Amino acid sequence: MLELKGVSAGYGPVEILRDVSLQVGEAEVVALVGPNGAGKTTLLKTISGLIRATAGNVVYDGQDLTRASAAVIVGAGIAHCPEERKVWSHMSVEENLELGAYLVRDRGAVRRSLQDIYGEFPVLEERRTELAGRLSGGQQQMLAVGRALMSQPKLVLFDEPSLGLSPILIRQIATIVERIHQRGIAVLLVEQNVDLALRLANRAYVLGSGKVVAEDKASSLRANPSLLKAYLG
Amino acid sequence: MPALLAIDNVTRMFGGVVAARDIAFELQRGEIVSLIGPNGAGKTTLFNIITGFVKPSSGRVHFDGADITNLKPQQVAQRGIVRTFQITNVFSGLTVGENLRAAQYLRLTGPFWRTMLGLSDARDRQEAADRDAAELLRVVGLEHLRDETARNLAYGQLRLLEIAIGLAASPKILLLDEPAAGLNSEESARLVELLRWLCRERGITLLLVEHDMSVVMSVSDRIVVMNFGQKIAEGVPEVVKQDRRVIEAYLGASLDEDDGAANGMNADA
Amino acid sequence: MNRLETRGVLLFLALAALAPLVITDQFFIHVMVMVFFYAILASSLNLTVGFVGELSLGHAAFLGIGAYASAILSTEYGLPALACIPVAGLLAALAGLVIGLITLHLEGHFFVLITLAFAEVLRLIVNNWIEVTRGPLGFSSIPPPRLSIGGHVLMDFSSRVQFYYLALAVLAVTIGVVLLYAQSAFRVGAVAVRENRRLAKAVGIDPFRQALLTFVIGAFLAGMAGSFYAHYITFVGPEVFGFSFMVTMLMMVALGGKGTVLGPLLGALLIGVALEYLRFINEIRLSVFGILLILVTMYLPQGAIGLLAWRRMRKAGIVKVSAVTR
Amino acid sequence: MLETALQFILNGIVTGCFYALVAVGLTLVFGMMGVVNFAQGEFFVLGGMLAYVATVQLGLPFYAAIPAVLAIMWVVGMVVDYVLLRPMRDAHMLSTAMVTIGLSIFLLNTMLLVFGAEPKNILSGFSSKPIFMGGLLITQSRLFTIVISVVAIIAVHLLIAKTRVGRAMRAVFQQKEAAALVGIPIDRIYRFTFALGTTLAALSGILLGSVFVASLSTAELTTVKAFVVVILGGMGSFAGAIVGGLLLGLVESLWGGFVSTGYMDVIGFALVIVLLLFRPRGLFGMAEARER
Repeated sequence: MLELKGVSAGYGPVEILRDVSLQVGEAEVVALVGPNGAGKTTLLKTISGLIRATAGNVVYDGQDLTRASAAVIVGAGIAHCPEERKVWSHMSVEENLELGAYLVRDRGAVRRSLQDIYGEFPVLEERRTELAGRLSGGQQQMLAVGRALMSQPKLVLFDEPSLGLSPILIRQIATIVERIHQRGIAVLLVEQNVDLALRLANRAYVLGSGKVVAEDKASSLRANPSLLKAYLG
Repeated sequence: MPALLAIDNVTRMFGGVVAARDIAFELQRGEIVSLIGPNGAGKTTLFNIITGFVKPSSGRVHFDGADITNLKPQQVAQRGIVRTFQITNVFSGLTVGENLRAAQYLRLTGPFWRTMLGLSDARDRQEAADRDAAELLRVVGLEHLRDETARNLAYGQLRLLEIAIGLAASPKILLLDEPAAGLNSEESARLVELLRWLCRERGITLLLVEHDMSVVMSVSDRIVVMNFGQKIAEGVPEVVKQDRRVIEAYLGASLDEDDGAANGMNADA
Repeated sequence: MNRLETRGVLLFLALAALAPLVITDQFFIHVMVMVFFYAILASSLNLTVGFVGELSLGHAAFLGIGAYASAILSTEYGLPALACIPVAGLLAALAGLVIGLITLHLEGHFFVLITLAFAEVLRLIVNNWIEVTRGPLGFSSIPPPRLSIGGHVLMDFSSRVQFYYLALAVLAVTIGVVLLYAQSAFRVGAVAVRENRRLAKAVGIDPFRQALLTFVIGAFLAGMAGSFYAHYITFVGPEVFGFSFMVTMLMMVALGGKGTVLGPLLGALLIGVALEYLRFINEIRLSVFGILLILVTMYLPQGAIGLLAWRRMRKAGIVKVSAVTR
Repeated sequence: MLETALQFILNGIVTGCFYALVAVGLTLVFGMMGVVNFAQGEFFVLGGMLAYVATVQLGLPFYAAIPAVLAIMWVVGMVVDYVLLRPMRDAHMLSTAMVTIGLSIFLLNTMLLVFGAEPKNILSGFSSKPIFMGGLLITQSRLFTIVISVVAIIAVHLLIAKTRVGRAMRAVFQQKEAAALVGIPIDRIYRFTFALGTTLAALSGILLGSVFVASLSTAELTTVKAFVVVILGGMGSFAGAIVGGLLLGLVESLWGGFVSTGYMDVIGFALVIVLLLFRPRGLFGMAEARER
């Protein structure tokens, strides 16, 4: 469904990603792990059009999205749930969610998605009129996930959803990812909590210094020595 | 002998979130210490507190016996604690030589008229500074690029220039924020050499935040490990490497285990 | 600060010193006097705008303070004009110190706006404080300078050429100060603040003190320019605080090349000559200026001097295609 | 005494409306785009000049002239953003400031060439007969100004608070990256915001021109005073611009009435200088990290 072929990207003169190739299949959960500074966030930003690839191609559903704008990419069905949640803290919970469906013109469809999200996260419905900035970290994470789902994506990119959350909330996040998966939505998951990532994913890539250093089935990656090496040298 | 730098139960809150909680450790003269831990562990916050860019909510920082907790960044630097930044930070519009010149600012300036008129002592200072800068450039291997504008340098060269800038400010302690980020293995190896040399030959005390574990393990005398704003381990590399809590901090605690292991790990307000 | 630039500056001064021996046309002399006056202003503004990198829109205030100080001191207190020039400079520097202490804690937009507000406040005060400033009428028939030794008059400034050399002398002092500054550690400190404020602090540079020092030197030079203007034009009104002087200086700095010593001189020469010789397009002059300022900012951010330096370096093969190193 | 004070307050509200309208655009554009628009005062004057052309030279009725001029100014705003600001999106803010300064110089002097220096009357068709409300006196055109300003302010507030584009504006303002990720076209939102600011300034110019005269000499002072309002209210704050505008209008009017007319224009600057010393973010300023 999503395929990266030899993608390089970075900020200005600094090249972060070097010749990265990876694939995400239909309704598959793929984890992307690796130490800090390996380029995981940059990779997600390149896919969602916030950063332009300097080389290589991003192909989605047979469509070349390498040069597409972020709006086109969202419209094509890829939603990106960014690092540190990045909710609009001076807007209400409901406004945050509705903005997630910015490109969906059909008001009825937006309302249905909204009900759907509220069904999934009742706490968001309880606090729908409150400012997003007043939510706890875990609730903000739910809001960010909900917002990403509002665009009715076929692929969701998650960037560190467990960051800064307590183990109980981490478990909740895990449940959310599983449920998204059950709806037939594909997931590309960047996660520093390797254990969590590998439990959720079908397959995983290990990124080190901007390159893919290992690729394996999630179940067998844990035993893969290149994983620990990537982290602890 | 008292510690050169003492971090004394430092806590910093941002809004309701604890970025650093009750951190305490010491830095002895001539040591190389690395500060490691996963993203968001509070390492950069600690750097900011030590160098005066952020004030701690509670706790003190002592340097050479004096309390430096409430000094401004430039005052901290004037006392001899100099840092580099996580994202490449040089004076990009200046040449390599001028970058070092800027870092030597404190040494080069004196009273207004003497500085303006370049009187004899000012000139002497300048010559000494120039010699020093030339040596620094040789050490980091950038002497051939002295007149090149910094923004034209390759990434690896920029990282080396950053360290040279830090050194040119004549620090007693140099804090390096991810000096190896983005370097290839050959460049990292040179970095390790350079750091050891600095410590040995120039007697500079080094505190590193670094993610490249091959660098950390080979260069550090001691390692301090942080997670969720707290210090979770401290010791020599071999011991820290085996520490179960450290491995968990990096790879994530297995969720099957009881939540007791995650004691105090709730950074979520 | 490179050798080429120092040579360019010295060449400029040498040519200027010799020019009246060859060209005696009175209008030309007048044009050059104004060019020198603008060159002092532009050089002084450039210290803050070019080296520290903070856009001061209140610089005309120092011109105005210098001009009014000179007008009042010479007409009401009979201070000789040649003594007025340094005194006016010092008074402007004092004002610069006060204004700088208040404004330089702010950065970026805030600094731009507050300096603009300061200049406006001064203009309004000058307009209204009639007992001291004579309000909108201003001061006229300000006496010319006179240079005498033991009762023997050497120069009475009855001819334009004598003003020419006076202006050149003040300009030479200005350039001297700017060159000293540019070769001292102060410039390095200021430029370091401009390029990377955070890093500058981390290596021990105090951005505020650095900016204040530079700001006060600039105010001193602009005050001298104002004083000279008062004695040359012999009339001073509230318009010296106005925005059009500000715009003209800013234009000269931008067009010539900010952050260099030679740039503001080039800018003053280009625009000063254009201002005087293109009087026939006087009406559309400022419109053209506006467009020029936009174009220079967008497409020639280094100014004319950047164009020269770049060409020279490309010839010498110094400028590499930066992609090579990336 | 009380009646005089009330009269000054009423006058102050009228002036405050002008300031508020000009400042709203300035503050929105600054808050969202990080651009300080030094040409705002020229947009204000241009609005008045075009209204003069429409009502006097073309003989359009006032109620038709207003929407026509506003439509033209909307386009002017779009064009300025497209041609001058869009290429400078990643530039340092001082460079962008230089561009808007250049624009202001160009606009002011070109208007001087086209319209001449003398002030222009706008034919509003209102009779100059004053209306008495108790002991207070107000002209029809002043009343009209207050009504239109209040309507415009409420309309803009509703636009920002309730509509899709307004929501997108706030999203871009608060968290640009997230806005891009949900597909908001940031560049078009910028253009819309800038055009809105331009149009509001022009509306203020039309109204002021109908109460007094439209004059080129007011451009520079208008820009500077709009800045005063923006600083008083806090950069980027809509409510702050409204309150700041009214506050400046009132203070000026009372100061001018009871203390000194000569220094009336100084009081705003004095306020701002004092405020910046003690509260650099303004009265309603958002705490924003300005670390560079």
